[in-house]
Amino acid sequence: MSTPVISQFPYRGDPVAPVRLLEVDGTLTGGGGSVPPMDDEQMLSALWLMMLSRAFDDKGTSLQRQGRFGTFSAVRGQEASVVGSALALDPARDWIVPQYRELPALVNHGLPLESFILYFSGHPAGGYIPEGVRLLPIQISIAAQLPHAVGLAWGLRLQGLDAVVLVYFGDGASSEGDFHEACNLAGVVKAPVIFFLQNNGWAISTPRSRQTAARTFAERAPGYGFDGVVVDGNDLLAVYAATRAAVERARAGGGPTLIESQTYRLGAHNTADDPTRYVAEEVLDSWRDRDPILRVQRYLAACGRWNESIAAKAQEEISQTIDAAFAAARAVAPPTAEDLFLHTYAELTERQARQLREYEMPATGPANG
Amino acid sequence: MSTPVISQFPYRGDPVAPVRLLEVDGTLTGGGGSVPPMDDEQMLSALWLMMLSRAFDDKGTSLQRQGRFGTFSAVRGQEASVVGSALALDPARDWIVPQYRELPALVNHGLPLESFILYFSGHPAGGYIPEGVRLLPIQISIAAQLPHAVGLAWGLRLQGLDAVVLVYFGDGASSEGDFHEACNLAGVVKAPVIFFLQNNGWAISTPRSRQTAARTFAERAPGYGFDGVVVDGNDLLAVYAATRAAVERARAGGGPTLIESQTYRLGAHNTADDPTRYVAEEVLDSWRDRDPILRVQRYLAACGRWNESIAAKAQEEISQTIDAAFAAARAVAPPTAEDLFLHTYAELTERQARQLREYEMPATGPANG
Amino acid sequence: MSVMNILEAIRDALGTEMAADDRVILLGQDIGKFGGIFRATDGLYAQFGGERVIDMPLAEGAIIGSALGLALSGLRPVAEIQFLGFARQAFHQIVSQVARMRHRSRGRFAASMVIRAPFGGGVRTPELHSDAVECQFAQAQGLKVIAPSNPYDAKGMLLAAIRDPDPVLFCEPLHGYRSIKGDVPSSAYTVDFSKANVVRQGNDITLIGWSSAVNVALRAAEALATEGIEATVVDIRSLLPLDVGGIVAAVESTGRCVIVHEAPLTAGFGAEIAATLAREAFYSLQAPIERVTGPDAPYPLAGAEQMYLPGVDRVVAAARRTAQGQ
Amino acid sequence: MSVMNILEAIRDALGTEMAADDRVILLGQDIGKFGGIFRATDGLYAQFGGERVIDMPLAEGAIIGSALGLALSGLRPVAEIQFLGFARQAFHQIVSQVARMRHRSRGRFAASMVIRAPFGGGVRTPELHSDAVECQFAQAQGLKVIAPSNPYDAKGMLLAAIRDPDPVLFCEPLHGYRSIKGDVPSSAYTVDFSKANVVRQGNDITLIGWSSAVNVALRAAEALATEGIEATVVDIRSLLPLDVGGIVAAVESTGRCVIVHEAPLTAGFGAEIAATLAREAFYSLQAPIERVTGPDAPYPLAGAEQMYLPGVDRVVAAARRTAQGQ
Ligand SMILES: Cc1ncc(C[n+]2csc(CCOP(=O)(O)OP(=O)(O)O)c2C)c(N)n1
Ligand SMILES: Cc1ncc(C[n+]2csc(CCOP(=O)(O)OP(=O)(O)O)c2C)c(N)n1
Ligand SMILES: [Mg+2]
Ligand SMILES: [Mg+2]
Repeated sequence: MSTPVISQFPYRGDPVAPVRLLEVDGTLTGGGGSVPPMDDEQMLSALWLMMLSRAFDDKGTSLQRQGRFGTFSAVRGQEASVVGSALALDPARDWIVPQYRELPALVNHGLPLESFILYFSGHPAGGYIPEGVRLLPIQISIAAQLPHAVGLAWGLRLQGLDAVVLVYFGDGASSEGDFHEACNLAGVVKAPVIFFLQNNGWAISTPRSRQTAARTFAERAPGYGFDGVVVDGNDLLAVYAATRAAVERARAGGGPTLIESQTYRLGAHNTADDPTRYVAEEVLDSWRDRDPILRVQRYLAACGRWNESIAAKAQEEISQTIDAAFAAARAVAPPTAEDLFLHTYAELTERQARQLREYEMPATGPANG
Repeated sequence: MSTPVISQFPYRGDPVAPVRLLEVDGTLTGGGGSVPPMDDEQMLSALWLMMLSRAFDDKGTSLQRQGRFGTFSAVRGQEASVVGSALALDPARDWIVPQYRELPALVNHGLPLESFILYFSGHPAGGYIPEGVRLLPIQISIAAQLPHAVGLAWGLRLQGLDAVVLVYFGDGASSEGDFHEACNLAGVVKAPVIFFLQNNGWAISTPRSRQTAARTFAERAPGYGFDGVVVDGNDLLAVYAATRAAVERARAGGGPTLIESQTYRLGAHNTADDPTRYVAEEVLDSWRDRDPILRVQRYLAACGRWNESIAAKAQEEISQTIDAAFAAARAVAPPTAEDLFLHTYAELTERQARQLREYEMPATGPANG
Repeated sequence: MSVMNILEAIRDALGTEMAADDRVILLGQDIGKFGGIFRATDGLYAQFGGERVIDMPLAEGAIIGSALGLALSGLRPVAEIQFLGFARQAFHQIVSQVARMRHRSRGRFAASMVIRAPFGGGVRTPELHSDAVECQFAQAQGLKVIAPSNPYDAKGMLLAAIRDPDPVLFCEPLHGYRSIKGDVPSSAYTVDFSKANVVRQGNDITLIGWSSAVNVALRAAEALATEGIEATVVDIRSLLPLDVGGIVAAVESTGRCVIVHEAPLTAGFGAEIAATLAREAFYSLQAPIERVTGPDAPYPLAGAEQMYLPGVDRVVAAARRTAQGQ
Repeated sequence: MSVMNILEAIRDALGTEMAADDRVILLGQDIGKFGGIFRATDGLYAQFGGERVIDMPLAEGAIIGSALGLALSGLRPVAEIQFLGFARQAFHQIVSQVARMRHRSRGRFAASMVIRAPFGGGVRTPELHSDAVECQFAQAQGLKVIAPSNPYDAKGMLLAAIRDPDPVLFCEPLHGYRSIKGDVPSSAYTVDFSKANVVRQGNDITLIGWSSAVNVALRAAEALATEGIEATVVDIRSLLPLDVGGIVAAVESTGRCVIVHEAPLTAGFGAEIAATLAREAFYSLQAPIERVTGPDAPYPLAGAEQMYLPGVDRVVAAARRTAQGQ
């Protein structure tokens, strides 16, 4: 052909480097020149949440193996990503819309640990979120929460509030149509929402490379009319700083941001999964080196704020917290037939009332009528 | 905050300029230096199709007003976009997957004009596409055809064929989840598919500006792992050249391309719509100046290949073609009860057979059993 | 009080409730300046502005999913889907999300919202636009699925739906939009859609329908009356929940029943009604319950739709058979 | 011949047909190297390679929509949806596109493809994973909706489905995947799923079900036999199309019927069966037809599912009542 056509939007080149503030060895990126976005106290609180999360993963997994807890998805490896983002929000006005792998964010935002345990034990009472806690329920249907988050953010703004909504989802979730529809709408209405994509390398057994041919997920953002950022998801400070920037922009009326947090799932998809079938041990090892918790501990140790005895004390406290929550969950009475029907509607329908009576008097009543 | 976070993918700047090869005045862009991608004969054939399309829009609209034809969506204003893209394909091996506004592409690819008329007259026989014609049926459900096109392209390639699939859709369609899921899958499997987005400014009454906050649609392509191109959709040569480049890339195994053809719907959404409620007359006028047919006629006139008598002859021929097609469609017998059931499955089900008998003997048979 | 068609009654309800309650907002494709493809929201954009009458991108999933979020934020969204057939694009949001939010959150979050959509055939729309798929939503416990048949009910049921604490899928009769007229009070009022409505009384047979099928049934009842067969006609108004007591009473009093709907026979909502009646009114039934419905085939292109639709003739024939059977 | 569970029978059918027919390809989430979340495709990736056992991005609409395109290209795709509840994400593709392609194109294009998905409860899955939503697809004329109840049928019906010229939604019993075992021939064979299967003969009452409910019905029949009530048990195998003649004959011979399914009562497929029987077998029925089903409520979290599921006790109680009623 005589006239070559140039693609204005070519697909080429290497993926961009993620934002990083804290190196694997616990030093600040670029040397000590810059001031970290969190002070030591904040980092200690963040570390506590990250360690709570890790300990809960261990405990939950072992109880699940003994048949004393349900199947759930561990946060392991993603603690900086979840905690750093959640801490950038103000629980008194901002909302979190979760997927299912964000335990410490939910706890920080006000969910009793016991509710989480009840939920993954399969108790209907586990779905309840206390009044005043700004969380939507855990979402099992992948990506379905994304348009909810947009509507919630947009609605709060329409009512004059300065709330921001952060929605969690995965690299897998980004392939669903709901992701696209939600991002596009958010751009059009400039909703104060943060799309926080945890790219943990996997959707069950499906690797990131099979999920999309894009170099990064974040580069989709301008195609919806807003900014995209890639952060090192194992770096508490980078995640926190990027999320803070997005929160500030959203709060100021600047609309959405898509944050791609590049992290890694350091274990099974959930307690029913066997990742040895598809994850290479070397790759796992390379990510174990980049453990987000160790990185923060190294930093704090260098500042003199962390040592073995502080660690032991924290572990003890965390372990008591978790045990107490499991005990409280175990003390909740088992579900009744009424639990099946209640809250389907604001009131029981005639048919439901009849069916419930049948449950309560199986011998005499008619079958479901 | 002390450490500013830079978005690697910022949303800023002006939209890019579309590829253009033929100016509004019919001269080649950049002067006579470059060789156009089509020769005069090809341009004359293209013009014939464009004029057929325009004449069909006029005739169909007037028949529809008289109650002698159904509601349909005119191509008016988008002729270069539709014809330029279709001519870049090889009807003997490549497939077209249409939306509903691409009459001349379908005709060029082998659909009898009469089928199109039957379809928009509401005759079930209008859905049939002759054996050997590489077209999927007209799609009414917005964007649903996009994953079909990906599967078709991918499947033909898996079977070792060198076929390319071009799928038409609109700016409105780009907001549906199906668009995203289809593009993403196409990138992953490198399907030989061309996503041809006709950005005609409107989805019924919804303006482009309300459809998305993105500056262009084409810039979404790298986020799926392939190239995006923006062309002046009222420029036959630019559309043709860009589509040819995409066809060649796809044929060579280079995967998909997203082409955004920036054009304008020079009239109503369909014959039931009243655009005066939402389109400003000045805007329409500015686009009338950029009429894609005039542009080609000006070019050909300058080459000595177009004048009033050639035009009159072409109009006459086109008008006869259209009249003959309407006459043929009118001669088709009206649908029968059997038409309701046939082709639901390869064979009638028992229940369908019984229901059909009831239609045929309404007095005696039982109601649908 | 003035004479309105169904579309006018709906518009009146929307305008009335928006004026009364700031929280009510409308969202959908082309509903703003354009006033909706059927003009259901005509004038409301001018009256209430673009923050309350919102044109949405072409994405049904996002319309419904964001409406759910808007509801959780404290607003009362009324979302329009242009044709019920395209609610399938949002099926996962409606059935798995909107319907279950209250149950999932054990009562903390109520998806108080309305989804409006026209459905049904008879007006020569393109493919998929006429599909009567209301039953595909009727298993979504947590959702209410209702369908008015006349302008009075349209206004009163829509006002009730917007005020309802639960999500309501409000299915509008495309066919009757302009052709069915009736008196509509200008004030605000609600119609209790949880109760089936006996729109005609007769002793010989009970005809049951909803939406435009009620009008087919009424015309059939008039034709039957000339033959001496007097029909009760019941408009169920609500598919989910279903007023079991109401329909059982109406059928027990005649012992005979014909159900009319536009959707195909198999797995249409007529099946639920017939199954319920065949059990609850078993000992009163003097003849088999018949269903007069669309045939088991996809809704056809416009040129064949008159054959497809269950017409007065077919209802009369079935009713005659049923009235005579024993 | 060897003893297999349902999962093994399905894997065997897939492997058998892939070896026999090059056109057969599998697509779905995690079905490749991983072998599927339930191991239904275990070993097939190793045997047939990544071009025929294809891991897909997490997008059900694209899985189904591209499978339709693959079918049109001349291949025979068998798509896996991880749980039927997530087929809702592809509802518009299944119901408006796959089911209608043949009709829309007046026979030119056949969507010869299979969609496999497990459904039903009893194995403590998370929310939405257990939803029995098969009936929401049963109005999609053009689609076949089938559900085997045992390993023999699973293999034979799946082979028949892959060879069927029409699209088939193949609903697999999650509960019986590993627990239900039986003899399965090692050769290829098909089971004609258009015919309901009488799996037990008895004179007193007819129990009807599909998928794992058939096994509940069989266990109830055994319990009833100890009380002197002999039940016929019918496995309908196919919901759409429904073998009307088969179920009518089975109910006429006993005059009494109980239908069992996991989905909620309202608008479940039991309604279609009951409505059909109540009309076609009207004069043989000696008692009302009962439906023993999930209650009218969303499928609960795992801790409450045993209450939700229609168990043997409830079937026995209903059958006893029905057998005694007149
Ligand atoms: C709509 C839908 N499809 C499929 C599933 C089954 N499923 C559960 S988790 C999962 C992978 C999710 O991956 P990602 O979004 O990356 O989240 P991650 O588990 O990695 O945190 C899948 C496919 C589901 N729950 N919902
Ligand atoms: C899924 C779906 N939603 C809504 C509609 C109604 N509708 C028909 S055409 C149209 C606008 C389409 O706009 P675009 O894709 O830009 O195509 P254009 O008509 O401009 O060529 C809409 C909303 C539909 N047909 N399908
Ligand atoms: Mg992931
Ligand atoms: Mg458009």
